[in-house]
Amino acid sequence: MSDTPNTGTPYPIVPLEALAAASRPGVGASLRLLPAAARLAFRGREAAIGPAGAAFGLELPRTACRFAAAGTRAALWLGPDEWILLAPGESPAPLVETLEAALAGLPHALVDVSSRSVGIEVSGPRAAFVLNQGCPLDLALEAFPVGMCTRTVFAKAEIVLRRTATDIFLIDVWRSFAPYIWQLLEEARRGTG
Amino acid sequence: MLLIDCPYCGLRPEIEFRYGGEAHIARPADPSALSDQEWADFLYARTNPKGKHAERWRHIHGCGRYFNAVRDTVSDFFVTTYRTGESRPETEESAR
Amino acid sequence: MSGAFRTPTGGRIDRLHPVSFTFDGRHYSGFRGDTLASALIANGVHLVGRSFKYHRPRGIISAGSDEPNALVGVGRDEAHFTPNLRATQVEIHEGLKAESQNRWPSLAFDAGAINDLASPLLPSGFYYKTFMWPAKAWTTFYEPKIRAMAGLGRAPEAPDADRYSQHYAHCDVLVVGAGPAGLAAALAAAATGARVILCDEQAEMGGSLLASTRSLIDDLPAQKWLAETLATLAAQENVTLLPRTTAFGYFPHNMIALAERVSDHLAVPDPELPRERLWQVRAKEVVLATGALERPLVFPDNDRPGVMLADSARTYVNRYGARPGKRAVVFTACDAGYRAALNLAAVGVEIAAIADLRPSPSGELASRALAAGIEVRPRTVVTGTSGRLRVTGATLARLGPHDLGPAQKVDCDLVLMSGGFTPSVHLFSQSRGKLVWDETLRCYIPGTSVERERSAGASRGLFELGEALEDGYARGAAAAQAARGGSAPARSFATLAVRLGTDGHIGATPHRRNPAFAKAFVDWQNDVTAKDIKLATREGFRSIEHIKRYTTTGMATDQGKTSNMNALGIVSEALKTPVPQIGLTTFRPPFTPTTFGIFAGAARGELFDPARTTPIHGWAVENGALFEDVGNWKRALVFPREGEDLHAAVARECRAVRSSVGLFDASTLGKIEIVGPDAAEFMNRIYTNAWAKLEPGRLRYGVMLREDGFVMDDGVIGRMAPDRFHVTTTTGGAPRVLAHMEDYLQTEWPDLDVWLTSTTEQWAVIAVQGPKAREVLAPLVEAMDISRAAMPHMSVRTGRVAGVPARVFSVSFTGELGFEVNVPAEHGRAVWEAIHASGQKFGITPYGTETMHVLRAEKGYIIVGQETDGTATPDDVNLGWAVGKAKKDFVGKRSLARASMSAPDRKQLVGLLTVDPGVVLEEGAQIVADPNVPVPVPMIGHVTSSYRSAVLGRSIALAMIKGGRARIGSRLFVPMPAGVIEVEVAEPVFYDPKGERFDV
Amino acid sequence: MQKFSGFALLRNALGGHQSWGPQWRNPAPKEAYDVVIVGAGGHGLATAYYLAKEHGVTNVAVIERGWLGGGNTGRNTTIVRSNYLFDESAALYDHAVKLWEGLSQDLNYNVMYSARGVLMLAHNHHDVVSFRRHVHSNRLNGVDNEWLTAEQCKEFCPPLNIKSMRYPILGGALQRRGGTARHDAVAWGYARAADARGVDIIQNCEVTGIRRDASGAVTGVETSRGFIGAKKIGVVAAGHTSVVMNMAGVRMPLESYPLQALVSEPVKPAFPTVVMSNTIHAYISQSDKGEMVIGAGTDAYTSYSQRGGLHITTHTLDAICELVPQFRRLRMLRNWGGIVDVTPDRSPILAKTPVPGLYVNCGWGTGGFKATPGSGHVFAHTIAKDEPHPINAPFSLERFRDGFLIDEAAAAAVAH
Repeated sequence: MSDTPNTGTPYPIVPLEALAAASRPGVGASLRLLPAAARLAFRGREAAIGPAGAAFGLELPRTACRFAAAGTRAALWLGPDEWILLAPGESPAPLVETLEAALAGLPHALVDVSSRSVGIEVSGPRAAFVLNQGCPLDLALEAFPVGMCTRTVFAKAEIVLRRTATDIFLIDVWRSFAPYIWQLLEEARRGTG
Repeated sequence: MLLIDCPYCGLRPEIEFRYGGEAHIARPADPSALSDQEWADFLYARTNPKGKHAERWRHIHGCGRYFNAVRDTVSDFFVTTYRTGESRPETEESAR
Repeated sequence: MSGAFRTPTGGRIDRLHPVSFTFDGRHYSGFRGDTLASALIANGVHLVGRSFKYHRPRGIISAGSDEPNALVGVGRDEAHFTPNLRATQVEIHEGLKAESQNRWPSLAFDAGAINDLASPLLPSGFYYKTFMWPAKAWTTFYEPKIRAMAGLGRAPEAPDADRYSQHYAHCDVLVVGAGPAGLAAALAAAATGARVILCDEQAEMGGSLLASTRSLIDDLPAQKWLAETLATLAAQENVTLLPRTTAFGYFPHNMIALAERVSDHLAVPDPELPRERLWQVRAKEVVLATGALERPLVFPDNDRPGVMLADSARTYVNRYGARPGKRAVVFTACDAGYRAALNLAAVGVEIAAIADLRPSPSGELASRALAAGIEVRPRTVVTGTSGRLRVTGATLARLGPHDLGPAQKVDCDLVLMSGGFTPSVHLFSQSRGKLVWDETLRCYIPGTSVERERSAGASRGLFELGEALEDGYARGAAAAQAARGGSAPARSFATLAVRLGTDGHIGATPHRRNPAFAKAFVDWQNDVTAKDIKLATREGFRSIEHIKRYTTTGMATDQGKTSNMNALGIVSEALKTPVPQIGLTTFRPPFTPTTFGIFAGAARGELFDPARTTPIHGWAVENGALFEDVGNWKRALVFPREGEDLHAAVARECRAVRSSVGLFDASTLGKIEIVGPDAAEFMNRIYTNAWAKLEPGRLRYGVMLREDGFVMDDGVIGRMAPDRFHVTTTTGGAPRVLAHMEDYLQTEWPDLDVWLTSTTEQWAVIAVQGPKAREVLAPLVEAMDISRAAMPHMSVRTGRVAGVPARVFSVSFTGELGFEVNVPAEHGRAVWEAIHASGQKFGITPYGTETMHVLRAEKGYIIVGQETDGTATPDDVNLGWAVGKAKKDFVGKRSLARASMSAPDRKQLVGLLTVDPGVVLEEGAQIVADPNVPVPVPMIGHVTSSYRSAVLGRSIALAMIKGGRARIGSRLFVPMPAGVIEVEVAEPVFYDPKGERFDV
Repeated sequence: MQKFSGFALLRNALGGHQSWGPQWRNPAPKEAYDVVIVGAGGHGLATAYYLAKEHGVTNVAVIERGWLGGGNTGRNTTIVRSNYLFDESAALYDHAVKLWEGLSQDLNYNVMYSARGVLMLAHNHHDVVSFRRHVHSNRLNGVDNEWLTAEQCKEFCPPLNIKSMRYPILGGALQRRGGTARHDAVAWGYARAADARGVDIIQNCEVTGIRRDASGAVTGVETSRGFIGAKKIGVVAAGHTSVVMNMAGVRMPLESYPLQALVSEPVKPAFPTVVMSNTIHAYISQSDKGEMVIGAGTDAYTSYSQRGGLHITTHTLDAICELVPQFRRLRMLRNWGGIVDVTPDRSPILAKTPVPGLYVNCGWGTGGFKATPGSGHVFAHTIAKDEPHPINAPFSLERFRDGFLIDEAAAAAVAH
């Protein structure tokens, strides 16, 4: 062992749940940890796209950076052959089974990534302002309308961002980055009432 | 921070992208058929032009796709962007 | 009363709110709305600083961000102290503490002023010509002395206590500058519905209108019009007004950086507010309405406190109600000098004389000056000033056809100068727009734009109020039109304002002094005089960039705002070359100095970089783990027990794994799911090994190369199904490996039906390692058979562990029987705890990365990035067996065929055993064959890994040694500063070389 | 050449410095030269100087597109060090350091070489092992470099924050002979000394072509001021090397990237040494004038624009603010960009080329300034003798074909 052991950052890491529990609603913007969801990464050739949507229960959006929703489920366009199929509160296994059955023989890839990320809601009249302290995209309603979703960055982490209402944004972030994102959002919220 | 026109997602800020070096340097179909010098040229020789440069970018923090662009390396303005697999467009006039 | 020089009425200061502050420990009073400079002037204080080189006494020259002299340190304590702030921009608040700089022991008596006496020895570039003997004296003597004299303010000694924030913003039209042109541009753009941001560096928006006394716009007094306009703009939702906000940088593709000063002007700032905020604005169109800067005149001793720019003096009187003196001499080359004289006279400042460079001043202002009884002397120059800490007089002389007339001294405590106005083209130039020389205006103005930008008003030479408003409105409308369509309503501005004309002067003015000795300052702060610039031209420096660097003119903290044009004028005369042929120095960001903290924003301390943790992190914290940073992950290094040092803890953990069972959090391993009909073909091309024949349910160790043939990453890969691989990578390599794979897949082999998904964070990975591993795991397993018969070493099964869906790998990085249990991340901790409970009867021991390193080293397993360094081939690190010789091609294969890649003296991985088993080698130590040769000693290798092995009872090491495999059994040497260590080269596998322990 | 000295300064002071003559001439190009050097940066001027001084080759022109010293020589952060890992690199850079140590006297121009030490910080285990590997290798190569603990780093450079940061400092490698020099003075000193030995320095003269005879050998350069004959041509064009070499039909293993640097406003002495941290991407020193001189990283894309993105600066300054948190309130005064030519192994090329009479000195990436004297010295040898000096023999073009890379970057992950 090195005689100068690297014991790393002196800062204790506060778990996400503790951060979320300590967060107070604000006039300008509030943060909320979203409950668990099934998330499937779907990739495929043209032939697989229709059947995948049919099996999931909603047509996969073909317009770039848009999501489609039906009931609680949503399909997020992330790339020209890439979607995240999102089913809050559901277990991934039956979903995988259904989809794989529908996609048998069609060139595709379906990977369960339910546990890979966590969801954070940023809501309130200043939500876009708060998000713009780390996200470089234009979040004006005309540039980032309700129904839009995309991978992007927030400070030094990657996120998937979508807008479900004028004042509500949802972030999907890989779980190990979530405390960092949360703390930056809290910092960004300061002074917004 | 450049503003880059992803062929799939539209204009997005540079920090969502990863630069991929000179475009249209195809990996030889049979590398073993190449001489050492030919292989070294494939690996290392670059046009590095002062002017219009065909180059690869990946929208890594976006749609994840690689695509190609022609950019003027003097002004840093893009002339055009196009999808991987498409050939380099004719670009005489500089666009904004 | 806030000072003897305060006017009884007028100005925009709030006379109901007195503010007290200190300067160099002395208490003064001003009003809300004052800058530090205006408040000091109202108190009769002009001496505020010392110059950089000669330490000459210096006063306030300007009223804005171009100020070169009045630099102060401000801050209530060290954690809030900022040096080098311009007094002309510091807004006073109750309790403000300011101090002067670059003086010792005091501002009035500065020992450094000796430099002024020695100045004949200190011309431009003197330091290049001397201080060379004796050679060592530069570092030990001269340089420390020079450094002590240089610098301006002092750096704060305590870490900054303030916060900074950053904001990305987008708009249709960004208008920089809220003077008449900028306001009009914003009005026009806003009227189209465009999203508009209007920023201005001053505390109040309005620019020149703030000092206006007589102008009318649309029949309203200018200041009333201003108030109404600002109210109109503020009421519009599509308009963002940002006062105290400097546009400091114009970056490619219309990204403009703004620095907003949010709370420094407040006596008791809200702790929720940042000190400053960085705005990174991406604008569809930009209107630069940045105005113009008044040019000083270059005449001898033009630097005494009390010498001031004329229009700035007018600003002090009109805007701040502060009289800069009692009796003024005005030296002017344009009508602005008259306007200032009239404004000053109106508040009781006696105008001793106006010396006008021009032969026959005419026009409205000159007439009004004459009518007011002011003595106007045409064709007259100021040839010097007198006074020590404050100007006491000026010498005037009339310009004859060939020479100067006799000098006449005029008593005064104020000398105003005006050489005309220079458009502020900094941002335009930063945007890479080309400047063009306007022979009529005798200044550079914006030519063709490169970015989607247009200049308006004074910044492009339209100095008159009416012109600026009309131009601003037209440009704002055009910008909005270009950004999003839609047109602004037609509008014109009826103005009644005095016309200043376009006269001015560039360069030095004539005088009678010996030009070799007179100090006529061009760059006040850096003490560059006209003679310095001429010296540079004599010494052969012709490029303006060379002259700038040699003399340092324009390199002070005002970045040439006051000096550049006059320097050009002097060079032009010296080289007998017209100004436009000399060229300009490059305008570089930032427009004004910009706080480091604003660039860092929230990225400080724990938020400097993400600190990634695994699902099991909390358990490790609760159980006393020490952590190490690996990339941006935090990994448990070791779990020391009470009273145990690190070595003891590692030894205990190692023994536990070898003798019973250990538990390790491997969640940080990179994971990629490779799925699709062509998955195996893709694997074949990316990895050196062959994959087609790997059966589902089996694992294989894989090595990948860069195209240049060097080892890039490795990992164990499971085939989950014919079309599905579960790939693992090194912790640090995960993003790089995925990007490498995507690169080849998307751009070289887009025809392959296969897709890549990162699953690093999907799975928590719990390694159960040791002879009792199977017994620990078995009771927890459902829906899979992990018995020895059903699940041999290097296989993978899916089922449930502790009730949770799991992928279990029978794999070992320790040399013992082992399993790696992959479970969905949110269940990681619960499964870990279940395994930990199940293992209690075997004394299951959690272990950290250090133990993992020792155990793998005992087995000779490499860590990519530790044994390899980007210059190792598979064969170098004994992985030649993993290269599919029969494969026609894979990434990196061709490079391996180069002669150099199989050269006999390549470094190869071997083991090292110190002859003294108690000695542990230092990682990174160099290895030699003969330690007794003089420097340079030929080195044949280095130690890559080195540990104490508890199980072997001795130290072990891995090393890369030239021709190492052939040296096994021989003795080599590790020369350390404290002595030479003798080592024996060994096989790199120290423990269980036959590999009999995997399947116990 | 008028001799520079304290006495000369004093004597001239009496006359108001009226009798100083030009430091170099401004000659019109002759029809032909024995050697034409393309590029009047530090390396090119040094090459010309040593050609004249060491090899008696004085019929030399250095031609420059803009003004001498106006490229990377005048844009870098002036760091000098030689603690490189590989024998080849250590030999090359230490050759330079030895020349730095007497350069002011040799050139009769104070280049202000200041051996204030270069401290490279380690923030993780990998850094520690890598830097120790450097330290041991350097020691055995006779190059000074020593390992400091974190506390010793703090003692050597008291303003450093070593603990309360995301990536605390675990130690550092210190080269005491490393330091800084005044970049402009290096260019001007070499220019003046070369000029004094008869070298023509021709500014505002852009090379537009390289002429070759039937045998393929070079015969001269086409320029914006006409054809200039040359028996030998040395291309020392830094970021523009690919462009110039392309004129001779040689495709180079180079890419040109923007590299940014910045300075703070000047302050009184507050930072005693040069500190580099590759892990968090920052380096900083304080100039004689008092400015904090800070290096930023390269932008991601190739460019000749001599500027870069704000996000690069932002990233550099967040690191600086962590390393020295009391500097957070200092202010950036000036930010600029240069063009650095980068080779695949991050080591330079100092070599003959496949074209007879054509020699190239390039690929210094982000670290060329420190090598200036050594580079010029061995490159002059290469041109004069038509064969490399033993020190630069490994830095050939052929190494890319044969795979004998000198991969300092891969080996150490250390910025140059």
